[in-house]
Amino acid sequence: MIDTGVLYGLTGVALAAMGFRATLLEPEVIRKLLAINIMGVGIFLLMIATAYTGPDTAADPVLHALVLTGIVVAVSATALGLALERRRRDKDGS
Amino acid sequence: MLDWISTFLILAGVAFFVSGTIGLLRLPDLYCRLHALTKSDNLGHGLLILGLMLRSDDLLTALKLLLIWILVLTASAAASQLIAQYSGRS
Amino acid sequence: MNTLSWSFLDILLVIALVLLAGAALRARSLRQSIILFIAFGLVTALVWARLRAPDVALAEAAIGAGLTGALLLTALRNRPSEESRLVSNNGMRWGGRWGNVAITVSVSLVALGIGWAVLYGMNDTQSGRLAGQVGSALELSGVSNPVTAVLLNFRAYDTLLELAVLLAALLGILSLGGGRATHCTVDPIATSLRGWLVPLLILTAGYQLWVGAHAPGGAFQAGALLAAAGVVQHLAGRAHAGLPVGAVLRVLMVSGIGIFMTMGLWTFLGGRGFLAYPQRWAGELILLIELFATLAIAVTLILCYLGSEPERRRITPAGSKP
Amino acid sequence: MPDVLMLACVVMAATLVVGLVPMVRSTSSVERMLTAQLLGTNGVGLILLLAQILDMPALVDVALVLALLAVIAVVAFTRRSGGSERA
Amino acid sequence: MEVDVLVLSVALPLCGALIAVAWPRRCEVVGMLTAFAVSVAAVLTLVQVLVVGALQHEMGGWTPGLGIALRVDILSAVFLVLVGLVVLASSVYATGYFGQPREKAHFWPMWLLLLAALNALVLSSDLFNVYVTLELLGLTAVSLAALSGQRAAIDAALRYLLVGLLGSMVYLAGVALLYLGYGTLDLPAIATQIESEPIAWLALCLMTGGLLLKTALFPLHFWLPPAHANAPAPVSAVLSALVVKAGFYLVMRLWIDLFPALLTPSTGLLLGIPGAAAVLWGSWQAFKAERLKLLAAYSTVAQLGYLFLGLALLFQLAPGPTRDVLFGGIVLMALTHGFAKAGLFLAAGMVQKRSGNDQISNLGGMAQRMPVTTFTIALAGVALIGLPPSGAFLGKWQLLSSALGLGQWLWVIVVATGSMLAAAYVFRVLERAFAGSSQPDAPVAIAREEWPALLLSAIAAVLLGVGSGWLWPLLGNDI
Repeated sequence: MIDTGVLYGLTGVALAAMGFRATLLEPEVIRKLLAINIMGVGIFLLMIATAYTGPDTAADPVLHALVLTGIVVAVSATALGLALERRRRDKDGS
Repeated sequence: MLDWISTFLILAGVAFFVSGTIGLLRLPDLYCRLHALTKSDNLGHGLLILGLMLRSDDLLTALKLLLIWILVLTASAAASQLIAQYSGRS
Repeated sequence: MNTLSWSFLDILLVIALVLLAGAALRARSLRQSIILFIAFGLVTALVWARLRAPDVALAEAAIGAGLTGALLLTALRNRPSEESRLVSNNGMRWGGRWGNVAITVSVSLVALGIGWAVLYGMNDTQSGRLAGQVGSALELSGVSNPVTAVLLNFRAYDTLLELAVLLAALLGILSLGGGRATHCTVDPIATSLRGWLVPLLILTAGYQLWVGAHAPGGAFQAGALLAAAGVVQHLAGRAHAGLPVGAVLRVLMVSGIGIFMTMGLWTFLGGRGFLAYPQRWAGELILLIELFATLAIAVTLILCYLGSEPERRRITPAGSKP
Repeated sequence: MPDVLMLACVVMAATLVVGLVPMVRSTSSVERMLTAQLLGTNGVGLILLLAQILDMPALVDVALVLALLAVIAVVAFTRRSGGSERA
Repeated sequence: MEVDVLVLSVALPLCGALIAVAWPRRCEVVGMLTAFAVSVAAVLTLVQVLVVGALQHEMGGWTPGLGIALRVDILSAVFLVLVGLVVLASSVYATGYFGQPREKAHFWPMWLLLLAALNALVLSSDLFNVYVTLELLGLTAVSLAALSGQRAAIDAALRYLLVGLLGSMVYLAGVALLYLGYGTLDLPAIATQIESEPIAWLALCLMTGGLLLKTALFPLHFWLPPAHANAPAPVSAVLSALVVKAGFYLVMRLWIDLFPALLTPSTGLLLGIPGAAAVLWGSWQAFKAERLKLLAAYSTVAQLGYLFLGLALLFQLAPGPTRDVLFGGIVLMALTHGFAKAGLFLAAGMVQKRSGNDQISNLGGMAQRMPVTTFTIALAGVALIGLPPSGAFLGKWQLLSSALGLGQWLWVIVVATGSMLAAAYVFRVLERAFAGSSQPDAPVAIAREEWPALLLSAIAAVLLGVGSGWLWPLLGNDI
């Protein structure tokens, strides 16, 4: 049947495309941040699919370390984005 | 012999999960669904974990599985109670 | 029979991922998209586990699903019903109807191109790529878990900068001010849960930190679990979420990078090169760095969740003890 | 015989996907949290099965973390958005 | 014992930032000392590179494929010195700019992290490490841009963050593709393996697209003017002079070192046409701007257009002396714009602080009240237009001569109109400044704020033009 790495790689690309499109088109700020996170997961999925080398052999640890770094960077960016959005709403008195 | 028991437990657990999901889909009222969800949570998960504990090779993993089960039990109990209380008010 | 069922499982997981992502982006209300996003984080952790990436699954579960969910739900809490739009005259609205179609078409074309390149690149697999080098140099690294070896020895400079990114985000949030750490009234269930959940979280965090040397785990997962303990403290009414106040808090914030820098400068001035641990002590040094990194990450993530530094300790009104 | 575990895995994944439908379609946020709770437990079960099939004990830790966070998410949800007080 | 100074350019600002966070009462002193030490380290690195040639430091002692290597050649050493000097001058300015201790305690740690990010980005030669430095740069720049707290600044910072994240995610996708294709992350290692195949093409497009989003090249520039105009003066100086240029530096580094095999003369046009459009559109918007800071921000968009236009010409020239000279011209223009724009923004900050707002219409009498600031703006204007003594003149001269050499008249027209528009908006400001004002009061001067801006503009207008003879031969052997 279809090769695992390719299937997940293509899903990753699809998720990244969905996230990218939604970031541009969504007017609401928190949804934009969700879309950026989904795009990040898509790219990480592409990386982990590359790292997957078969059901029994160990996967490529370098890519796992990169994705781990990427997850931490993504959460810190999201936290800053949410804080900016909260501050923005406090400013216009709502 | 042990394998047969664990296989049976796992299949029973999965069966409860399936029934829980079907219940969630079809039952009309929130409280019925709440019942279906907690049933599938507690029993299905418990059986599944028991089956896996029989298959696990070392004691630490088995104890971890037990801990996970207890966590899931409290999670679903607290969740159902909170949700019921929350939905009761809104 | 086995490969068929694997493919079946993969297809189901992929459907779940794409369905949840699409639903989260197109959901009507904001609360619905946040809950769908948390479920998306859960399924992502599942996919990482399936693709034999336990470290990443742990991090995704602890940070992706857990903390990001808590951050989003907090953002949801203190907002009135209407949604704040970032629409300005020349801003992100790309010309209404036709703009949408144009962007969707162009993005999907690029995606098709990348997909084809992935297909093209995936089958000439230089299997393992850098994995071979990591494998051969593993015993020099002082730890036996390859991912921790890469994170804290081979590419330690990356992790140092990543901790700096976390600190930068925290400084940005603190400089924005505003969001005082609100004090919640006591709720019996949350308080009873706090009683045993916080110790369990702290215990699991310690276990993750220790096991990181020889099995999947490590500073980031442990730090996120500790932060989750802080979030539970705050939910159960502790305005300080178990954090120290003032100078101690600031030192804790920078402790992670501080230890990394002292280690790096010490080896650098010793002529060995920045962050080149002496081979005999590599394991112990890595554990020391991970310990402080866990504390720093936990403090940073809790402060990001709170939105601002808790003020000086004072006896809060009746109900909850500080 | 690993194929029993595989069968269980596939069925659990199927229930996961089927469980998504009410979640996406449903209106009230309470019901969505309910379905999320079911998905959480389903996911934890699936990871435990994977741990046994792939013979990776580390995945049990993942399940443990997920179970822990399921509790926090639910408490966060009910306390945070319209819980007992307007925080 | 031979100590690699280049590691200090990253280690010092990080340590400074940590101390500034842990010791907020003394953060200003720590900040100033660190900024000074970093600029000394940058100059030492430049000297070391001039003496020894390109340097490399393997982090952790591992070979670059497995570990990460910091590399510095003449190009990055020159950028290091630009970063060091501009940040030092802006730091001196910032000591007078920020009043209350609370504002200082928030400003200085982030300021030093920004400096560390800039140095780390210039020195890094590992593709994923560049991604992490890009994120660190983006987050610190956003936090600093939102420091003033007004609604406009926070809106601009939020849009800047979203665009920055989008840019670095697209860049990361390119890096993932390269790793999929070539199995390593080290820049020189990949450069040897790359040949013209679909995966390399797509990686090039994605990485360049992400970087152009962060560098605000013409179609993707909408987020830059509000972000730079609403940030505090020292921050907007560094944003315009350095942070935006870091993206250009990376595009130059990728297109010259990593993807030379893929570049046909026509691909250069992909950068040239948006560059030309940026020059025209940016200069026109700057001419129409009513606020001094907005004028400076739009002029940044225009000046970046010149740099990308230069790159487009560069790739059409066969390797040889003419190409080396053009490369030197582009680097010189980048440096001159860095110093001049920093000086202009600092001067604009002083104008805003003195008269409450920086509306160009009521700059009346500034020449009498603030003579040094007006002189600074004039000098910066000289460098922005590209009049003879400034480095930009030499750069634009090379641009025009190579365009004429290639017989492509379009670029000549674009550069000419761009320079005329630049002259127009600079003289418009100066004309308002020298016009009489209703209440001529006593001259207002604070040395600590005025001298750094003046020195920066003077370097751009005079030093880089006259004293850049030593630069060109060294840049030549780089490409």
